[in-house]
Parts: sequence; structure tokens; C-alpha cells
Amino acid sequence: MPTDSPSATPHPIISVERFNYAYGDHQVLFDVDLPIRSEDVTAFIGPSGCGKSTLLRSINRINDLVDSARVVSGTIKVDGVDLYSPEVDPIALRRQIGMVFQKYNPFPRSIFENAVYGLRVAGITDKAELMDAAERSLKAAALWEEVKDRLQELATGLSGGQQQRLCIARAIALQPRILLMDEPCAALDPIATAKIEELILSLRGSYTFVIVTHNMEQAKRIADRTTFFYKGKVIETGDTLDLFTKPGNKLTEDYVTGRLV
Amino acid sequence: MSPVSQQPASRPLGPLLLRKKGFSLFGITRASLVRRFFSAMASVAIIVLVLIMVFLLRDGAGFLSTYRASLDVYRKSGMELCDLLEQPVREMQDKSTSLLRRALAHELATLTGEAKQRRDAVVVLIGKVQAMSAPERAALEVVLTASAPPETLADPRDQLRQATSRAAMSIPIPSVLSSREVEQFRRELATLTPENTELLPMLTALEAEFARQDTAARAQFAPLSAAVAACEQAPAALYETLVPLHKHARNTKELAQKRLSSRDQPEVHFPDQLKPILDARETLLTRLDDYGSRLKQAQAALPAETRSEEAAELLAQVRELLPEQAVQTAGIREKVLEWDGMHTVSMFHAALGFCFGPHWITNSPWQDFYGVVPLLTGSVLISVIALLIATPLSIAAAVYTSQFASDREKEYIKPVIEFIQAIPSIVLGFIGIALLGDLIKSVSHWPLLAWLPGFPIEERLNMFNAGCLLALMAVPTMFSLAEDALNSVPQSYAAASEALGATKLQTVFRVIVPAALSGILAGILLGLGRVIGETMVVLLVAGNRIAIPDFGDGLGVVFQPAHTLTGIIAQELGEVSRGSGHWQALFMVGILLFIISLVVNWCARAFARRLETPKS
Amino acid sequence: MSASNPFSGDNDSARRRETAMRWLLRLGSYFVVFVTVAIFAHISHKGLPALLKPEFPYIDTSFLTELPGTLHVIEDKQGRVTQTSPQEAETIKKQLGNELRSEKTISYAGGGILGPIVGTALLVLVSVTVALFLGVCCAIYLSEYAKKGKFIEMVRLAILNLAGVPSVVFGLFGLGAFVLTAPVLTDLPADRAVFVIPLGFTNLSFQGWDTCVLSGGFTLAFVILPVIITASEQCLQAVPQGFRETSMALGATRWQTIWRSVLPFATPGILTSTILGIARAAGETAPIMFTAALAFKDKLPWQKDLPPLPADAGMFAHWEQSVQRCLGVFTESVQALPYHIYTLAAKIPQNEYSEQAQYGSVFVFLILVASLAATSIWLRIHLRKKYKW
Amino acid sequence: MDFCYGSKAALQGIHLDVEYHRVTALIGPSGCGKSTLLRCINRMNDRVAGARVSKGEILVKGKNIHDADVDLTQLRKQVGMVFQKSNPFPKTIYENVAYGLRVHGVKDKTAIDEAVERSLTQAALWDELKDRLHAHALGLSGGQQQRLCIARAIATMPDVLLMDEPCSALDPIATLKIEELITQLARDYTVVIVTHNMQQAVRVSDFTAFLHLGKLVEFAPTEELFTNPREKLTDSYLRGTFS
Repeated sequence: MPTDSPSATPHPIISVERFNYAYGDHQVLFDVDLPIRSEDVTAFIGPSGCGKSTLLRSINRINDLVDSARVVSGTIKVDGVDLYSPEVDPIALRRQIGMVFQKYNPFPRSIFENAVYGLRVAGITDKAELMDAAERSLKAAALWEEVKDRLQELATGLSGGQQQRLCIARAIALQPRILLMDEPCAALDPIATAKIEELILSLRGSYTFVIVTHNMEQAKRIADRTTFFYKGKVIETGDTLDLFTKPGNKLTEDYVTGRLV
Repeated sequence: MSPVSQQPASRPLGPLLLRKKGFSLFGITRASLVRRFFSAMASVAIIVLVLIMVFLLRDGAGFLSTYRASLDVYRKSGMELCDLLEQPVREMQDKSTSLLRRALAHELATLTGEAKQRRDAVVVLIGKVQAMSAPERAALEVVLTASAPPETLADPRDQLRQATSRAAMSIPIPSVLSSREVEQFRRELATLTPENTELLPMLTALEAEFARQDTAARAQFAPLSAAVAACEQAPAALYETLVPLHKHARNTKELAQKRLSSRDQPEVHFPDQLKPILDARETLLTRLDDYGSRLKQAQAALPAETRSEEAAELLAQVRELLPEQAVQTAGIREKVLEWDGMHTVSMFHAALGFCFGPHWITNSPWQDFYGVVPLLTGSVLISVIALLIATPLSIAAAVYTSQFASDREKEYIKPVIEFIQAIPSIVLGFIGIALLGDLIKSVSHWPLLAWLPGFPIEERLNMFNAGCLLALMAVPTMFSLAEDALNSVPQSYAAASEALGATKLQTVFRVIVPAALSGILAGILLGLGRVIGETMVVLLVAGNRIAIPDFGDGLGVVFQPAHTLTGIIAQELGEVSRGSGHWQALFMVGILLFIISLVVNWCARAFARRLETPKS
Repeated sequence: MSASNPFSGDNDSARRRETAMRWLLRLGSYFVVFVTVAIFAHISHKGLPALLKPEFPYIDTSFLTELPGTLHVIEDKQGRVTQTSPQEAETIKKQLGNELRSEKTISYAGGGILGPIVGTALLVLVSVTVALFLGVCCAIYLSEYAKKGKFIEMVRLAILNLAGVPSVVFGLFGLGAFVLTAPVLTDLPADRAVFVIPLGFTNLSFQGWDTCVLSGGFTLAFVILPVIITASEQCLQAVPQGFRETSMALGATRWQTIWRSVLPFATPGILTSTILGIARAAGETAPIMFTAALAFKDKLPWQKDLPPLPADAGMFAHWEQSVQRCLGVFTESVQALPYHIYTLAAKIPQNEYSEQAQYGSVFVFLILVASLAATSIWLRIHLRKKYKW
Repeated sequence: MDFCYGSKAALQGIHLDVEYHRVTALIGPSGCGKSTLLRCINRMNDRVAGARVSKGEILVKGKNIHDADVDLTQLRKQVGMVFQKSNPFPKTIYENVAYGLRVHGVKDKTAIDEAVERSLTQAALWDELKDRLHAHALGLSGGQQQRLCIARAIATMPDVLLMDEPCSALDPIATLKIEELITQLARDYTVVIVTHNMQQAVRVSDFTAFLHLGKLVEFAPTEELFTNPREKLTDSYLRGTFS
């Protein structure tokens, strides 16, 4: 069922335009231009420190938490709305654009409370509704079968992979349109990684995924489109297959063949 | 198919992102309201600091003008003139006569020494024997006071007699008594009973012998005795002239005070009041000159030869002192002549009087002085003592725990030292009164330690005692900062040093400690801050004598009692009336303390900042 | 190459010096430990008897449940010495008649220390409530809201300096600010009021709260405020940044984030350090000397003489009076343990009769404060083990 | 000089002879025990709790360094060491170099001055620094700091100089300078160097030992080992087939 051809939804849901971003005086993103298509899985790859995480974190404005971070120039538009314009409510924005972090970090509370956290802060108190949402999102995150009998247990008692899937469940409980994932498998073992990848593939089409990864194999396995970053600039972006097999840029080629670290 | 297919139909996303109209008050949103609340809470720290300054200043600010007015009256009433003459003369007088008296005593002792020794030995022995037979004596006394029939008395009486004679036989008798005398004395001792209230014949005899010798000796040292008397009498005439002036000046002051307290009283016309005193100035000066010449006479009368060396030494001192004092009298004369009773006391003078005044005298019937120097010296000396004790201890402990101790040792050393912080200062003060004071005093009486300056000490409560306890209070602060600083020295330094063949100790003292120095210094300064601001320990233990310690003792000065800045506030504030000069003076002391603490804190911060951004 | 040892140690004296130095350092550390333990042992040894009695069940709680009073020491002609309270002294004297040899009275040294304990508890209650509220709010600002800048620099500087201000200066501040100036609502402003704001139905008069629990508690609150702020900020900082990010990424507002996913995880730590603050507040003497403490008081704070209610007083009147009684507790001056010890140590002679009261109070006080501090240290270690994220 | 070494966990049954006045490189994948081996030679591992030699011995100048009569400070004076990360003390340049002499009790000012000049010259730092010997050592560049550490190590005239990846924290130019320096130093000292950079081993060393999982796989003159490895493991490592 999921949309097979990306070209079926031609308009980009996120478009980054001449985006410059800095921490204090240290600029980390230079003139980034990047359309991200709706309902695709887009992977950001590149050596560490290349700015891919920063771009991801500026899409839901979570970087606002960092004191010195600031937009130098340029815009990020989601569905035509400039995210950094004063009319945008960052809280509402984050409800629509979910995020999963590199280090799985469930709150030291029950599994249920973790799953419905987003709903609770959105002001939903109806018990049945919360229960429904928890079941739905845990099922979506393929965790329901494993935890349905111990929803009241402490989330920190789960295994690493389960904790990360719980974090994904927590993010999709709010039914966001876009899910940002910052190296979601970096802290996991291969089996847990495989499960998460499977999960992403199963959810593909329902959400727009943007995934930062340092693992090129992973990008090949799950992404429709891949963007290569180097030193704060977008070097190349394209269909994953194309980018890995016939890179259009020397740097990209060096990187995907492992010569550039 | 995945269960997420109930994804809402693709509505346009854009509008969902926009800000909705929500709660707001005068354009302030809920979020910024919360934020403002917390920033207001944060500013409490600043506000409190400012309020402390405000309230200290409010009550302390009036001090200078009050003190100025008080000093003004002091001057215009002529009291200052009296003090100008009397105080230095009294000091000189005390110094020279005490030297002369000591010299005379030494001289007399050369002749009467043996007789005195014999007498004293007998008195001591009697006391000892009585102490040894105390239980029997008490038993007998019980029977006696019970007015029991005489026949029941015999038994306890007998027991007492036996006990006494036992004691008399067993007690060692010093060699100053001849063997015949010992025999006699033992016999007499055995008769010591409660009914026998007369002195032992032996003691009476010895007393008589001593008195005879003493009279003879005094005759022999007549010149010296005469010199002592002359010196004692030297300022008598001066004092005599001063007495009525004193009275008059005080009268003037009281009139002025009455006028101050109520407008109904007549205004005091100071020049008129001062006139008799100014008129007497000439007489006073002649009397002063007279005193000078008497001193010279006394000096001339000093005997050239002495029997004892000590006396010779003391007389030599007197010979040096007397000409000096003659010069001093000239100085006094000058000052008295220069003194201008109508010159108004300035604010600056009052401020100087507070900062550098050597006297803190309150509730005096004569004149109150609020000079902070005695308190400051007390505070500083005690802090120095505390730091000198605490610094080596806490640095040793920090170096040991961070560099040498095994994990198990660390496990109990660190909590114990941290625990000291929790001991309330009042408890330490109590320990100083109940335990440490006596401990130090008894240790100081060990003959082995007599060579130490100031030993043996008489005052149980003194600066050293307070310093020891404050040192203990400063240890945890200094220890934890020093230990942190030492632990934060990179491991690579130690590795490099050891690879060069340095021993562990060399590594520690040549590389690690210097690298942690700024942190250690910050710790010492914070310790100083704690010590100088501590109240209860010094209030209880420092001895509370308001005087500048006598540095003539050298290092022994630390065993003198003193008062402190903190102690004086705690002690006196409860007993003064609100708004009086004394009350204001105490708040001024508070301001001084506050400034000191800010300065110490600032220095500590400066050092700590060097710690935060070290290297290069 | 010589077959002998090329690495032989050549310097015995250097090694001896090394060992000596090491022992010196060890001695220094152990000396401090020894002194601490010795003080504790001495106080326990001398103070414990105040809580014990010779016969079963060996524990005498009267020292903890009686108010302080004057100690009467009566000696009869047989040399027997009785220590007793004023009332019993009368009866004993009557019994003895002629047999009475001497009677000594020692103020403050009789009875127990219930009054001081209650007073200290009240002071601590007020001070910790105030300091905790202000301190935690301030810490939340510093840790969650503040951005680098002049204001935060000033706040931090103020906190540091506040921590260094001598406690007796806090006492002066409390006297000036709370005892003599703080605002009260009253119909009849006192003459000494700094100024009065008429509110219509009543007046807001800046005439101070007088020496009372409230004044002392507020003064103590500012003494421990820096401790609470610093500790709370550390606890807030220890909560992983990830929790905040996640919570924000799930669409929580800043305040929701703090309330739901920062404060709950920092609370155990904050409470732990608050215990240390309690120990500190309970131990301070100088700030309460002029603001709250009395040397002697023969009533507990709630045993106040209120006008007797008429016999037909309704429920409401009773209720009103008990509320008045409860609130009145905070506007009374009280005895406090540290000040009581000061009185015992400084104002009465040291002799065998006063010793028990002195050491007894010091012992109880030290045990109270020390157990608080020990609990705090113990909790800190265990919480650190338990809350790892 | 030769040493044999055998311990249980980190290193097993190693037998290795290091020749006088030659540069010996230890190479191998990370975790293979090359640093551990190096740190055993001057017993720096004594600092690590629980580290011990369970079997075998290390002989330096014919003496087993774990003998009871070996004085640790003397051993370390004669077996100098340079660490991976440059770690000058927070003191002046002069004091850094003089440190080793001072802790060994040299007090004579002129002797120290001479030693400082000699070792700074040998470390090719003298010309750059002679005018600011009393400047703070932490103000130097990374490469200079590392050379200063080398100067500090050779100030006590050790017989053996151990270097634990001395260039890993440096940029290429500084690395080049250090390598030049090592080649020069080999004239006066016996150098043992741990490196993860094979090119470096080729450039500076006379002998190379290849370690893998705590075992000595191959030990041969450098040229021979790199051009004609005897073991299959060495060959595959050199060609980068495993890492």
C-alpha cells in the first residue's frame, strides 16, 4: 500500500532554503538548500560534525533550548509556513513534528506514562482515550505484544531496543506528520537495530521520516532519498540508489567508498 | 498491514503550526509570566544582599554624627584635657612603681628568703596532713555538731588522732627544717584536732622569726624603700589638683546631656563652663613639672648597689625608664598647651576614632569610646591562629586522602571530615569552655613545657583556645576545596612525573600541589571567611577581655583573652537601647564585618576563577 | 655491561624521608578524625547519663519531656545531696526541718529541655519552608530559564556573597528587617512603625514582627538560602538534558517540561540537601539571638493565656480560638536549643550539678543535628546509586 | 638488551630482543597490548591497581626489572617515556626540562642550565625557545609541547626512551618534525616506539614487532617485515584487510 513512487507526491513537505545556522560565532550550516518530500524516508549522511544533526534539530526547533544557537539567515518551510516566523508556536510545531533521539531516554516512569506523555502535556486527561492511544502507538511501534502485560512497570527496566521503540511509540502517539530520528540505532546492538529498521520500513508512507545516520548500510537499507553533508554544506542529494552507485560528486564518492573519514 | 493506517487524512499541515490565541495578560503570555515569576524569585538573592546593606546602614549610619557629638561634648567640657594629663601619667606611674616594687621584693628575699621558705613549708605541710585525715575529721565533725553525749565522742576522736599522727609520720618533710625541728613538728602535727584552733607553736615561732628578719631587712634596704615611696608619691599633688576639675567637667557633660534629651533644659555655654579648667591649666602644668622633678629625685635616690642580681637588673630598667618618662612628661606638657577646648570635633576625627581608636569603653560613667582596634586585633589574631593550625592539617588531610589513602581509608576519612561541618558552633564553644580550656591550662603547667612562650598560662579562656576550635571549623571547608582541586589535576601530570623517575612524594609536592595551588588558596580564604565571621565560639571561649593584647609577651600573646568583632555584637546588642550611640556603634561593627566578608569572598572567587580557567 | 644491578637504589635517607613525610600526612588526617571522634565520644560519655536512670527500664525520658527550670540542690546534715525542682524543694525542706544544712539554686539547670526542642523545631519549620520555596524557584530559574548575561552573573555573585556573610550580620539584618520593620496588618499602628499605609478597613504598618518564631525563621531562611539554591541547582543540572529535549519534542511547554520531567527527578536530591539545610538552620545561634530566642520561658508556645470563652460559646468560637492558638505559635518568642546551650554554658557556674544539664542538652542537640547530617550524607550516596540515568 | 615477557591476560608469551641504539617500533591493531608492553618496560603499569606480571621477566641491561633490589626511581631515570598526549607541567619551559634533574637531587645551577640547553638542542627546540625559556610551557603549540616532553625525558640522559604513539595527537607537520627527531635521537638512545601508523613505522624504525591479541606475531627488521612478512596475519594486517 505505501506510496511506491516518491514522484507521486511531488511537492516537498519541508523545504530548507539558503539556511545558515550558527552556535554563537561558530557557523555550522552554510547555505543549505534542501527539499524533503512528503512520506519519504530521507537519510542524512556525512562525517561527524558536518551539521546533519543540527539541521535535523532545527526542523522542530528543539535547538531553541541551546542558548547560543541562532538562525543566521534563510528559512525552513513546512507546508509553506516559515518555522522561524513569530506566528509559529514552537509547541504546536513540535506536536506535529516528532523526534527520536540517539540515546534512548524514556523517563524513569511506567511504560504507559511514557507512551502517553505527549498526550498528557497536550491536556488530554480522559483515561480511555489515553489507553487507546497508548495501545495504538505501542502496536505501531511493534512493542505491544512484548509489554501489554506490564504497562505499569518502570520503562527503564526494558532492554535497550525496547526502550528505543518505546521512544518511537511515545513520538507517534501524538500522530505527528513528520518524524525526525537522530541516529536512532547508534546505541543499539545489531538485532535491536534490525528491529528498529523493520519498524521504520513498516511505518514508511504513514509518516515523513528524516533520519540522521552514520551507517551507510543503514541508509541504503531504509532510505528513499539520501543527502550527503560535508562541513556544513549539502554536497549531494538524490535517490539513495543513485547516490550510492553513481555519486555525482568526488567528495560523495570518497565518502561512500570509505576513503573520507 | 500496519495498524497505523488510521492516520488522519492529509489535512494541510501549515495552519496547525501557527500560534493560537491563548491566555494573556496585558500582552504577556502565560509562558513569559511563568518565566518572569522565576526570574523575580532569582533576584531574591540580590535583593536580600541589598537589604542587608540597607538595614545595616540605616541603623549604623547615624553613628558617626552621634559619636562626633559625644566627642565634642567630651572635649568642650574639658574631660579630654583631664584625660590628656592623667592617663599617660598613670600608665608611667604603674610601670615604674611595679618595677621598683619587684626590685624591693627581690632584695628583701635575699635576707628573709630562708625564713619565708621555712614558714611556707610548714603551712603547706599542715594543709596536707589535714587533707590526709579529712574523712576522719568529717566523721568527728558530724558527731560534734549532732551534740551527742561526750562519751560517744571518744571513739571518732581517737580515730582522728591516729589518722593525723599516721599522716604526720608518713609525710615527707622538706630539708629546710633541721632534724630536731622535724621531730618537734611531727609531734605538734599529731595534735591537730578540730578543737585545737590555735596555731601550732612551731608555726607561730617561724612567723615571728620571719617578721623579725623582714623588719631588719627593710631597715637595711632603707634607700630603696625610700625610692619606692618617693616614686609612689610623685604624682600625688597632680592628682589632687585634678580631682575638682574632674568633677566640674563631668558636671558640664551632664548638663549638656540633659539639654540634649529635653529642650526645656537651659543651653550649656561651654566657654563659661570651661573657664575654671582653663584657668587651672597653669597650675596643672606646674604640678606636672613638679612630677618630673620628683621622678629625677627618685632616680637619684636609687641605691647603687644591690644584693640580688634580679634587683640589679630591674633597677637598671628603672634607670632607663625614668629619663624616658621625663621626656614623656615634656610631651604631655606640649599636648596640654596645644589643646584647644573650643575646636569642634570633625566627622573625620570621629571616623578615625572608630577605625583606629584603641579603646572600646561602653556604659562608662566618664566617657564612652568606640574604637574598634581592640576587637579587630582580637578577631585577626584568633583567625591567624586558626588558619595556622587548620591550613597544615587540612592540606595534609587533603593531600593524603586524594593521593595516598586507600579506598577504605577514604571511605571513613571523608565522611568524618564532612561531618565536622554539621557540628554546630555552639557545641564547639561549649567544648572549649568545658574541656579544652582546662586541658590547655593543665598542659601548660607541665614543667617540661615551661620553655614555651606564655607558659604556664592562667586564663582558661583565651585566643589560643578559640583559635583551636575555629581551626576545627575551618578544616572541612579547606579540606573539601583543596581535595577537589587536587583531584582535578590531570592524571597525565602524575604519569609524566613518575616516568621521569620522581617518587610519589616528589610528584605530589612538585607537580600536583603547585598545579592545584589556586584551588587550595581559595579554600584557605573561604576558611578564613568562616573563621572571621564565626560568633558563638569566640563569644564563649575567647575570654571577652576588651583590650589590645599585650604583644610584649612575644608569641605568648596568643594565651591572652580577647574580644572580637562578632562577639561584641552578640554580647552587647541585647542589652542596649535601640537607637543609642552604642546600638549604632554595634551596627557599624556589623558593617565592618560585612565589608570584610565581601573582600574575603571576592579574593577567594578570584583564586577560584583562576582554577576554572587554568593552563596558558 | 656490568652484571651488577644498574638500578640499585642509592639513597636510603631519601626513602626514609619519603616514608616519614607520608606518615606525617597520614598523621595529619588521622589527627582531624581523632579530634572529631574524641569530641563526640566525650559529649556522649558525659551527656548520656542525663537520659539514663539507674533502674529499669534504664531510659529516662523526663529530660526530653520537661520544661527547663531552676535546679535546687539541697544538702542535709548527713551529707546527703538531693537535686530537685523548686516545688519539691519546698516539701523536702519542710521534711528536713533542722536537718537542712545548705540549699543552692542554679538557674536554667533543672528540669528538661522540651521548650528548647519545640522552639528549634518551629524555627526550622518556618525557615525551611521559606528557604525551600525561594531556593528552589531561584534554582529553577538559574538552571532552566537563565541565559548567559549580566543578570545571571549578578545573581550568582549575590548567592556567593550571601554564603559568605557572617551569621551574626544576618542576625543584625533580621533584627532590623523582621523584628523592627516588617509589615503587619493592624488597626492600631504602633508608634515605632517606619511608615503606615492605610488600607481602609485596616492599616499596613511597617512596625516589625517583634522577636518571634516568624522573625527568627525568616532570618534563618536567608542564612541557609545559598546552601539550598546551590544544592537544588546541582540536582536540577543532574537531570539529563535528554529528558528536557524529549519532553519539548513531544510538544510540552517549558513549564510542563520542568513540572513533569525535571522536578520529579530532581526532588529526591533537593530534599536530601534540604536535610543538610535543616541541620545548618538548627545549629545556628547568632541569627536567632536577637530575633527569636529567649533565655527562659516556662510555657510552651501554644500554652498561651487566652481570655476564657463564655460557657455558652458556640462551635465557631472554639474553632476560632484554636486557630488563633495555632497561628499564635509563630508570633511567640521561644527558647531554642542552641541558645539554651549558650545560656547554660555562659551564664551559670560550671560545677558538678550544672554539668548534667549542660552535657545533656549538648548531647541531645548534637545527636539531633548529627543524625540529620548523617541521614543526608547516607541518602546522597544511596540516591546516587539508585537514580542513574 | 633483551627482555622476555609473559603474563596472562593482556600479553602472552612474548619474547622480544631490543637492540642498542636502534629504533624498534611496536605495531598492531588497537587493544593488541602494544602500549601495555611498553608501559611494562619502565613499570608504569605499577600505577594501575591490579596490574601485575604473572609470568616471565623483563631484562633491561641484563637486570630483571621486577627484582626486589630494583629502585623504581632509578629504573625510570634510565628508561625515559614520552606519552601519547603531550603533557608538560603547568610551569615554565625551563622548569619542565629541569624537573627530572631536580627530582634526582641535582642542585647545581650550571649543571642544570647545561642539561636544559643540551636536551632542548637535541629535541630541536633550542633555537625556537632559547629567548623565552621562562615562558609558560602551556603556551607552546602542540608539536612544540610534545618535543618539550621529549626534551624533558632525555634531560636525565636515559639509556632507553619509550614513546607511546607520540604523534597521534599532532598535525602532519608537527609529526614530521617529531619523526625527524626520533631518527636523530636513535644515535644516542635506544628508542622503543608504539605507533598505529604503519607508514610512520616504516619511516622511523629499524626493527618492527607486530603484536596481535596480546601475542607477538612477528619481529624482524622493518624493511623485511614490511616487504616480506613471514606470517599470514602480518601480511593481512599490513594490507589493511583487517583492522
